[in-house]
This record gives sequence, C-alpha cells and structure tokens, in this order.
Amino acid sequence: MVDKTLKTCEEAVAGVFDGASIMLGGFGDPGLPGMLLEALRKKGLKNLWIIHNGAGQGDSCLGGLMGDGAVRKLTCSFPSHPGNEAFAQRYMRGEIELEIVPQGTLAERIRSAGSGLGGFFTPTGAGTELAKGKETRMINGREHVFEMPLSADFAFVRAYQGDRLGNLTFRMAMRNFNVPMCTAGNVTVAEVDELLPAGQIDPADVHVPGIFVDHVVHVARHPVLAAVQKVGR
Amino acid sequence: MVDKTLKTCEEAVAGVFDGASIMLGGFGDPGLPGMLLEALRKKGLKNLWIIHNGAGQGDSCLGGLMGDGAVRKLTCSFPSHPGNEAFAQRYMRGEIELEIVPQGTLAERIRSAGSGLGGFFTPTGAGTELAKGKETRMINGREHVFEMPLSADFAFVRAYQGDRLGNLTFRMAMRNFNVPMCTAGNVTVAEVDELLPAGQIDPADVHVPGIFVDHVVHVARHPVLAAVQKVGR
Amino acid sequence: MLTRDGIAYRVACELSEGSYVNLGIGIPTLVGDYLPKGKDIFLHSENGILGMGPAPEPGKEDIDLINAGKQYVTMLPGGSFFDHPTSFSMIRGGHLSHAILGAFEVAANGDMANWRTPGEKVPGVGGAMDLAFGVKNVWVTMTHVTNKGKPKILKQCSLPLTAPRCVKRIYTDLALIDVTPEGLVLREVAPGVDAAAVQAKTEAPLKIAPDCKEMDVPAKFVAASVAR
Amino acid sequence: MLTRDGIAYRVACELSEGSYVNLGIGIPTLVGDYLPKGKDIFLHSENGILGMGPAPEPGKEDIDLINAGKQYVTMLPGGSFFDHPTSFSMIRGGHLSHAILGAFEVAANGDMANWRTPGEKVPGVGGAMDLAFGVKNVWVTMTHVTNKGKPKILKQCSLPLTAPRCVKRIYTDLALIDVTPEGLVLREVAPGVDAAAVQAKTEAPLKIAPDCKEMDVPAKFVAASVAR
Repeated sequence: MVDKTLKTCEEAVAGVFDGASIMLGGFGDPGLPGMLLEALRKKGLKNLWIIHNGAGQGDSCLGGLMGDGAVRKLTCSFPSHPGNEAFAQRYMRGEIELEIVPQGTLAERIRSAGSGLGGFFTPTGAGTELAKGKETRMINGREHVFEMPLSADFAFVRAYQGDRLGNLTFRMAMRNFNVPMCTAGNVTVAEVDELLPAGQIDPADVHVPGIFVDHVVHVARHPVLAAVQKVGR
Repeated sequence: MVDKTLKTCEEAVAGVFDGASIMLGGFGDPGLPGMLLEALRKKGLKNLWIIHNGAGQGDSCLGGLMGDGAVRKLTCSFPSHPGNEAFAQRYMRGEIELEIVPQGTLAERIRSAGSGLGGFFTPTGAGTELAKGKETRMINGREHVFEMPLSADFAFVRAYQGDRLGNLTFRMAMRNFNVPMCTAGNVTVAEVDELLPAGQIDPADVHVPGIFVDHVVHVARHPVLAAVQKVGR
Repeated sequence: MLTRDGIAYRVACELSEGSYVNLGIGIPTLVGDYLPKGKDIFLHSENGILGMGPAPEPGKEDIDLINAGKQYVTMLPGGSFFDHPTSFSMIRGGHLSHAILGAFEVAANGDMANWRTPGEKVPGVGGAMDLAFGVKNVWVTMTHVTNKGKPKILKQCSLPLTAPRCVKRIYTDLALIDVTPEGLVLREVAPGVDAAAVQAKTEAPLKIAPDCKEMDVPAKFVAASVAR
Repeated sequence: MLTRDGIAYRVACELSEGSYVNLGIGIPTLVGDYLPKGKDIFLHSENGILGMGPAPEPGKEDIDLINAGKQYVTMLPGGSFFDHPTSFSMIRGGHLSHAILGAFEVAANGDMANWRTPGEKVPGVGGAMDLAFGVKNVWVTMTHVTNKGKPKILKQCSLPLTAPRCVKRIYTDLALIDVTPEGLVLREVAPGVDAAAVQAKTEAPLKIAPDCKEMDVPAKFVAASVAR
C-alpha cells in the first residue's frame, strides 16, 4: 500500500541540505507551509535558495528563516511588503542575492519546469529593466522575452485536504503558486488541514493529483497563519 | 445583468464565416460539441480550418463536416482512427491540408495562445520527422523544439454544467482539450448538459471560469454521442 | 478637484456591464466601493479569484480569502477560484477588460512607471508588469502631481518603466485624460478646475477635446482646490 | 514463446508498488489485466485520468469515462480527473514512472518507431511522442518479429522515429531485453526458447546477461513455438 503520509514536519524536511533550492507555496498567508518552515528553521541550514512570491514577514515562517541567516538567494516577485525587515536588512548588507521576476512569469517558469518544457516567450517585461540581458524576439508583431523553466530540490506547500496517495485540495485562495510548485519540486511535501482516506476526495475535486506529491503531513496550521491578521499583513 | 446563454446552437454559430479557424473540443465522444457541429454543418461553409485531436468519425459531427467538404485544413494529433473515411478520402485526394502535432504539444500550443504567451520549447519531437523545419535549441543539455501558440476564431466545447456567466464544469474525462480551448478561441461557445443559476456552481468547482466563455447553449447531447459506443469508436 | 474617493467614483462610473476588472492597491481598490449597482462587473485578483465582493464585516473574515493586496475579501455568486498560472493566463491573455492601477509617472505615449520608487530599499514588481502588458484597457488613477507639486504626467518617464505604451486613460484629482495616438487628450476637468490649470500641472502637452466638460460627480467627492 | 497475454503478464510482474503507468494500445492494454494484486499501481491516460480500474461490466459503461484508446474504463478510489495540459505535464515532466508501448521497430541504441507504418493512408502520432520523450522508463512490448518473420529489433530503425534513444527495456514473446549504454542485453528467454534462437530473430547483436534465465510464467501464458 502506498502511504505518502509522514507523522511530523521534522521527518518531511530531514533530507533538506545546505545550499538546497526550495519552493515555498502560498501568497500571503493562504497556502503558506508555516509548519514545514519552522521545522526547516530548526535544522540550522545555510545558503538556501528560496523561491516564493515574497520575502517573508515578521519573525516566524519565512521571515524567521531570513532572520536566521539561512538564505543565500531569493527568487520572488514582491519582496517589498511591510514587515520584510529580516530580509531587507540582509539584502541591503549584500548578504542575500535577489532575483525579481514578474509574478505571472514566476508562476509560468515554475509550471514550465514541472511540465517538462524548456521555457517560453512572454510579452511581460519586454523593454523594461527586468528584461535586461535576456533574449528577446518579435513574435506575431510583438516583442517577447525568453524565460527559462524554474525547478527546485524541494517544494513545500500548505493544502486543505490530502490523502495517503498525495492527492490535494485547496480552500479558496490557497491554490495560488501551490499547484505549479507541486509539479516542480524534486521532492514535494504538503502539510494539510485534513487527512482523508484514499477515495474520499472526488476525482473531479482533486486540485493536485497525487503523482506530483511525495509526502503529506497532517498538522494544525502555524498559529500565526491560523489567525485573522491586521489588514495588509 | 450579464447573460451569456443563447437559446439555440444555430444562434451560437451564426457568426462563423467561410475560412474561419475553429477549435473543436473533446477527445473521443466526451466533451465533443456535437450539436454545435450539426448547426455548423447546416450553414454550408467552406475552407474551414479545424483544430481538434482527431479527424472525426462516421457521418455525423466532425465526420459529417468532413464529408460535406467544408474543411480545408486540419490541425490534429491523431487523424488515423478507424471510421475516419470522410477525412481520409479527401486527404488522399489532396483536398485537405493536414498538420500533425504531438498531442501534448497541441494542447500546450493552445494553452500558450490562450495565456498570452509567444510559444515554448518542448523536447517532444526533437530529432524526428515532426521537427523538420522547426527551430531547435539545446536547453539544459537536451534538444528542444520551438512551438508557436495556436489560437482560433472560434472554440466550441461540450461541458457538463454551465451558468449565465459562462462558468463551466466537466464530468470525468470531458475536460481534455476543452479547458485550454476555451481560453484560445476569439469567440468561445459551450453547449451544456445542465444550465444552473449563477452561484450554484461552487467557486472551487469551476473548471473554466466564465471570463473565458462567450456563449452557453443548454441542449441535449447529440444522440450519437449520448449512447454507449462499440469499443474503439 | 476630486477627493481620492472621487477619483475612484469617476472610474467606477465608466465600467460597463460585463467588465472583468483588476484593481491595484491604493485608489484603485476604492473603485470597488463605487461600482454601479445592478450591473455584473467581475473583480479579479492575481492570487486566483474572479468575482470578489465587498470587504467582509469585522469578525467575518475568512483566513483563506484575501486579495492580492492581502486584504480580506468576500465572494459574489458566480465567482471562481483558480491557481496562479490560470490567473495570469487571464491577465496576459487579454481576457481582462480593465486594469485600474496606481502610477508614479505616465508619459504622453502611454509609458507607465509604477514599480520602482526613488529611495526604495527593496524593489518589487508583483503582478504590475503582467497587468500593464496584458490587459486590454490599462487605466491609471493617481493624484495629478506629487506631494511636492511636481507633475506626474510627463513627456517622458524618468523612473524605470513598468510597461511601454500601455496606458489608455488617466484619472486624476484634476482631470480625465485619454492617451491617444495623437497624444494626450483632456476629456474632463474636475469641478472648480479649468483646462489651463490642468495643463499647468501637466508636463506633457494636452489637447483639449472639443467636448471637454466638467466632471459630473456628487458634491461629496469634490475637495477644495489646494494650492500645491 | 509467450502468448500476447504472457507478454503482458511478464511486464505486469515488474511493476512495483507506487508505479505511475501509461499503457498504450494493444498488448500494453492487456497489462492492466495482470497487475499484481494488493499493490497500488496507478494507471494514467492521456485524456486526463489517473487511477483507472478495470473495464466496466457490460451495461455499466459511463459515456464520459474512456481511456486514450477510446475504451470505457472505471476509476479506483483515489483517482483524479484533469485537463490535457495537466495530463501532458505529467508525461513530459517525467512524473510517470513507466510508459508501456507497442512498437514496430526498436534499435540497439533505444531508438523507437511506433507511429508511422509502411502503407498507411493517414499518419497520426497521438500522444506517442510525448510519452516516448517524457516518461522515465519506456518499455516496449511487441512480438519479436513481424507477421512475415522479419526482426523488429534492429541495428537501426528504418521507419520514422517516435523518439531517439528512449527505450529502456523490450518485452517480446521470445525474450526480455534491456537497452543499456553497452548495447542490448538478453536478460530472460521465454520458456522453450534459447538464447541462440532469440539472437537468430534479432538483427542487432545481443549480449547474454551472466544471469540470463528462462522466464517464470504460468503455463497458460506459454504458446507452442511457431516456426516463422
């Protein structure tokens, strides 16, 4: 019997190594794998390459990992959110490399990798600072920028329901980057609100088929992420 | 109030013109827009460019359109199925241009167009007859073929549920090409099994958001497609 | 001149039935408060939502339902949830009818700068470029001049561009200006403001539309003109 | 030698728990009938299905549930439905562990031809190339020789390739052969067949594995060796 469940987040992050590339799902709080992040922090790793929409906030979850000095490089679309001090301070000191990618391009690069493609042309960014040094091409009369696929050693996401086969569902705005990231991590781990017996999720309701998921951990949400936040967090 | 419903398939195909490019959803019978196809046949159009997985079977639906001599070009992955005589005869007489595209590449080209992208590199087909004349490139140590986006004047699909806002759901294997085709037709029409009041489809259950759909027609399935077929149809 | 809410109100009046609209942060978000009643207008958010409704009442927030500005939102009947790739397929693929965005600078040819600020600590683009490049009608809402009184509508942008030639229309506290192939066209002036005053605060030259008129907005949206 | 079902049985024995498998048309489809009991093995179909079960009983077919061969199928608990782009993300992205495919020709270096036939009226590729290029383990099942007795395992393919260097293993009615960087390695021979007989019907040279043995299959899967 296939059983992709693990008992703890600690087990799920056991294989993460210094210098690993890690996709972190979520956009704002929904879908952010807070408990996997806290387990990761306990390992005291260095030189991580984090791929995420933002740069973390406050002193827990990704903000905590940033504050720990565990991150060497960040690939993201929007690291400029209030509360990003842990990242901002180290970035300004030149301790973290920053790769800014337009949000749609970031999502598509991840999907491209997970889909076994070799990259794509997008109009987004053509003629701007973010296209500098990139190949461009006129396609159907419009300038496009070539963007490469983006994969990672690990992908961590938070889902709503999961089962032992790795099938996942997401509530409301939890899907965001989590769906493509599940396809693009060499090892993909989902922490879930509910663990259901295989077959309880209707085949039509599966948002991420189990083939894309390696491990499922049933654990309550990170307390910071489980609470209603002040507006704009 | 937005109301994308139309009473008849005849209204839905009223704008189709000689020489139009038309995406037809479905893979086998599930998701094939049989009633829209029959309405289309009644118009007696010429020089259509059909984009579909196959070449049609028998003498109804796409097979009928082929037999009518309405088709100038077919872009598809597998026109070789038994029952394709209407297409095969005209193809062998040189009356229909055939563009064979690997099935995954066909789906991705359609998605690429609907997503506003300018094409992509795929390993599929590199070094084969189907890559002849196409740009190739080594990416991450592997040869890739460049494939262009594929859009159409019209996209016709069969869905399970629909509402006046154009939201669609599909039963089981009905999703297939229908999801990307809905994004890539300049005018997209869905014939549906059930027409529901707006709000009856849970936001998490929508397979194609209404933004991609122009018209919805509530009509019983084409009788040939509503019946269990002999194996291998 | 208009209040911030007045700018949002004026924009909202122009949104017709069946519009698919992405609202940026700041004044654009306020547009949601003034959408014409009884019309189906669909609000989109980058993080995978179509069909958002108003903000929830305090205490009714759902932690899994936020917009791209990280504000709690609600859903209207007929909405949908989807993932980031699909959300940006809508944006880049030209499926949205309108993006209402804030900006630091707009140039006469429609160039827009709204992502990098002078003196910023950390740059960040988010979905701004995808919206600016992908959406059919990019409308900018902003105050006509900076806090220091400098024009934001320029002959040429000085800040790094978000996208070239993307803006179709500009709504400010002073005016409604169309970006056309022939240059900027002043279509409406705010109550208490005349065309000369608008031009005085605009670096790029304005053509005055033959039917240029004063905006029709309720008095509550009109602020005393402040000398800047 | 093995029957067609025997070839399918031998393949099925090699599928381990947790395999994600796409079965082509013909002998590969028969593999589904011999999957090891009690193991979770997930069958994938190009048209957006993961977790297929056996064929439905007559009268229990669902018209919306077919596989890529247009046969009615059923679902096992824990399956899922998805669209074509996602289905081919699984295929091209290397997420499937096995593609079991029929072939007309396989070359010593793993080149495979299974889409164009001599004398075909209409060519068609379907998902064959995506599978051959994308799946980690491409296993070919076929009769060892053509109806006319000609070898199908060749020094070089004569038909247009589906994909170069894609085949990892070949299962025929006569043998189990691995494609390795050092060439073809004969791992098993069918009951009643010896290595020399296999080589005689194989154009490409075979290395005989040190532990080459006779296949362990039930007698019902063994056919009388027919001289061809």
